[in-house]
Amino acid sequence: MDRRDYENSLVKQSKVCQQTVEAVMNNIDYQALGEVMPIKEIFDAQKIIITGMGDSWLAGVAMKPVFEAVAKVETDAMRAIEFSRHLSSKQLGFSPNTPMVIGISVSGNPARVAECLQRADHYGANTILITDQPNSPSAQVARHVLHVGLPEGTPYGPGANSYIGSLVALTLMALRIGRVKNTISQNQYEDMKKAIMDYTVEVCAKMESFADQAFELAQTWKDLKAYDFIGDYADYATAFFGSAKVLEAFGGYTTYDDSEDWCHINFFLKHPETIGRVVIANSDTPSFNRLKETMAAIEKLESPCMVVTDADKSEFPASFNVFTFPKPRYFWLAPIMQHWAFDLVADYICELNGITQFRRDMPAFDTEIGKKRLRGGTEIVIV
Amino acid sequence: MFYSETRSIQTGKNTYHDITGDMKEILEKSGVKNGLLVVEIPHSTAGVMATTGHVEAVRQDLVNEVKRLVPSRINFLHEESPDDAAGHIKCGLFGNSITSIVKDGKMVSDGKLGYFLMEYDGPRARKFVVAVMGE
Amino acid sequence: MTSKDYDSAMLREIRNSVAHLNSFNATQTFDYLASCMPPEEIAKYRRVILTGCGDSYCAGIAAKPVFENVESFKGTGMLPGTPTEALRNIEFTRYYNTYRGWDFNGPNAYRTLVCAVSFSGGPMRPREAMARINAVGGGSVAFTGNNNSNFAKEAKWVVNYNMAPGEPDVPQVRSYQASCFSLMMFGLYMSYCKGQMTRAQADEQRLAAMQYVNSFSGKVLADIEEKAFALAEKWEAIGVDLMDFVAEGADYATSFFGSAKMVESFGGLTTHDDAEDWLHINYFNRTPEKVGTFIIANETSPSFGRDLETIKVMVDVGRPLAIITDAEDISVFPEEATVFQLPKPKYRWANPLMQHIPMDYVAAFVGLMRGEYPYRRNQAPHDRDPHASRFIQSKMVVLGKED
Amino acid sequence: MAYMEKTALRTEFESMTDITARVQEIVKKSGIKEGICIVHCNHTTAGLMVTSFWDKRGHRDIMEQMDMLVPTRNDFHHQFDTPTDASGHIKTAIFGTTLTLIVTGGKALLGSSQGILFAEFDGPRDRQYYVKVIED
Repeated sequence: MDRRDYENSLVKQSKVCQQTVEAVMNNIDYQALGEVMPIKEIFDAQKIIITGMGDSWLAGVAMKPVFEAVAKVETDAMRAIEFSRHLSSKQLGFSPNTPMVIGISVSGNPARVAECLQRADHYGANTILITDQPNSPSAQVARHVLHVGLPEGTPYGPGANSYIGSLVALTLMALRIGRVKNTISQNQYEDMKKAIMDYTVEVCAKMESFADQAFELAQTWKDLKAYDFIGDYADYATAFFGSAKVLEAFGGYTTYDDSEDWCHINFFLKHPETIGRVVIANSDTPSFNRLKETMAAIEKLESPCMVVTDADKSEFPASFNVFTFPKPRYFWLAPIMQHWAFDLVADYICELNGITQFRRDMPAFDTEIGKKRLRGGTEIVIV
Repeated sequence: MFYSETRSIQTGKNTYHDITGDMKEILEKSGVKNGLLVVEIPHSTAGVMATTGHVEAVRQDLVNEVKRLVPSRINFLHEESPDDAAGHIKCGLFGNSITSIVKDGKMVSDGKLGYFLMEYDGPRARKFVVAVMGE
Repeated sequence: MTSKDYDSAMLREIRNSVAHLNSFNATQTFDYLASCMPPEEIAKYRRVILTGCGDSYCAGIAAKPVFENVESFKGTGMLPGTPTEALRNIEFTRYYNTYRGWDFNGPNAYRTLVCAVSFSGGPMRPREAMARINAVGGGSVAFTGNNNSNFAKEAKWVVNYNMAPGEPDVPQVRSYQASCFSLMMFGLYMSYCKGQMTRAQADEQRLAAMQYVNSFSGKVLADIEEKAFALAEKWEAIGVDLMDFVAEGADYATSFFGSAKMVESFGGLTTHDDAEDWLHINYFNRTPEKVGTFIIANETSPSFGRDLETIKVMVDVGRPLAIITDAEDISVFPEEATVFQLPKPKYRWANPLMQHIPMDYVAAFVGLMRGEYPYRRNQAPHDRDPHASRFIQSKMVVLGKED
Repeated sequence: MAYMEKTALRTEFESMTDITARVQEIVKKSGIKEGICIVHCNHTTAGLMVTSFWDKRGHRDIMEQMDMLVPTRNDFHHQFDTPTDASGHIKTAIFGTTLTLIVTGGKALLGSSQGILFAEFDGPRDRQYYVKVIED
């Protein structure tokens, strides 16, 4: 079997990952960042809230640490509907231009992001939209728009490079805030920017070997009943993202949790031998030892398990399939690239089982209601 | 005769660095006995100043006074960062280069003045260039 | 077979839930809470963190609106409550960073109150939460049914449930209700100590919550039981093998809790999301006819409008659907769905106290129908960790003050 | 006899709002002919002053001069909020937050070009001030 016969959009995207990051880094230059985040507004923001839907929400979860470590501003990543309907209005506009609300929507179309931005603006918060469509409906209602600048011609399918675009954009914003607030020096700023590219190049150089490993794993994992993802904090984004790709690519069963709660809940799932566990475990994170304890429990259950990590294979049980990524210069860079491991597996499983992405072949999904679910008829409500 | 040399230095935040020794060393290397020595800082947020070489407190006062004159305000038009914008102004006001007269193989200010690379931003990797002309 | 032919420890807990909350209400008075933590102590705190593992984390999500006093500041001129976060236990103990102002030499740290919940007091992580906040000088309150646990001993203050021990090996309903209720009452207590509401308002809100709980007694609960039993039979007949839980805001607590009950009771696969993100992700499940879907769509929730749109899509794609709602007019829901129309509370924060009941019933019935023993006790391979050393023996790591 | 009233206003960033008419209205409402009027603003980044009300550009001059005296630096020790907040505290301390005016003939005594101005050093924000009139 040749894996080149089983390539779908995620594998194809992995091949242009480096060009994507290069394009985004070039597009979001010093000037673009300065226009989106004037100095006064940076100092005004006593808090930052990142919001979006699906992958965009995960982008916020994944990059929260860079805001904490570099920007040093209290930052929350919030689901769009939680922000637009459930967050207390007392948390918005309590001081001028506070919080700085960063909405993310690559297409700019879904109604909920526009609703978030309008609500934030209504209560006196600052609004910035990260998007690839600067003329989209959401962009019309944002105070500032940061154009990601993804290269054209990305194949239709579950998004990975668009996710990376949002992650890189968020990182660059955090670095600008850190530079302006002088939490990092110009040297550090330049080195951190360079580290994004260095890490990308390093991972992309290993992409072929990851593809080999993923293809081999996909052949044994394609008939599993479900996929269970475990990750903590920023790595929870990588875990959740993997689960989303399962659904988008081949519509399988997924579940997800953190390392602690997994021991209390998903440990009890019936027939563990039919459930593939995917653990994101990076050696520098404060819960690495907890993740190892959890993995010991997984080993006892004899579940098939893959580990995405920056540590050596020898750290984990011998039966686990370990994807070792290069260790980035700054720990907060890991989520930008580590999702590729399962993206590739998901893509190969999809093709090996002959499934059409996004259920485009199934009549149940080919309905007016289904097609309009994100935009059509969705009313905007400001509460 | 012309001789020049570039040296590197790692600065801290709003620090100053005595480069008098480096200048003397380069002057000696050049072999020039009578002429001019120029030191230039090829950066826009770091400069050079000459002041008393002996008294630490004087230099600290100088740094404080410069900060007071040009604070890192947040409403500069230049949007890079407040320290960067203030740094450009300090640099413009206090200059990037100093010329010293060389006589009998020595700077005439020898023993009186000290030369200091002033960091207005930092920490950063900086360079300074010393050129000696004469015979 | 009817639902009455079934019996299990979990079913007994559900059937007794109203009586249980009534007796629990009698012990968790404001005077009792004041004896646990004096008013002058609690009034110092400016930020609250609610944390715990599994069900206890859910209890934090459920109680958050009470601490934030979302109900009474509207239209009454009272102040909003204390900014509150419900955090996953591991995220608080290992990742909650100093950028939140903890490095300002104290004030933010010592004005943060951490309420950790663990009924048994056994797991290491809640104890770690107490140790961590103590290390930076903040306040620690343990909510527990076990006064003598190391967890309770680690905390500066303890709210003890004073509950009789339950039966062994039950997917917990009783302790979750107790944790939710205790945290909610503590939230009211904190609000009136800080002058954000009056004592009379706090009493009134407690009374309203208990009225809501009591409106479940008798026939209402019996009807829910019948409906849940019919649903469990229906879903077993069509071979549901994944359950999907959808809710937003504090209702997310209920959906997360409900999903955990399915896992504990019969080891079933579950997943959960909110109504907006569901349309982006879980919508794409390939076998929609086999995914039993619960959505909580309360009329009192600000996202009710979006819930209705999502429900339409769920039915359209062919999901077997159960709706839990406090809406008075259920004609807005499609006929294909099973609708659990529950009593409507005066204050919407009370909903999580009881709205999990239909899910609990389904969990219990499916467990019995499949002959599954809760927690897969004494079965390979789950018996390889019989004493839950995976969370009781876990290593304690206390992150101190960083910069 | 004494009379007090609270007034709310919405300000713009670094702006001056003329509140003379409103203060005179409250004095009139109080029915007090002879006495003292106190205007108090209960904020830490907004102050009160009496100055010429004719030319709004003059107010801009005052604000700019205040900015030169107390630039909004990024290295204030008060790092808790924002630089605008920190400099605002200082400007407010210089300006003061209370004015005492003489009430005579049922009006607050002001010169022909004097006006009462509410100076906002942060904003845009929802602000308020109190006017209390006390009879002799």
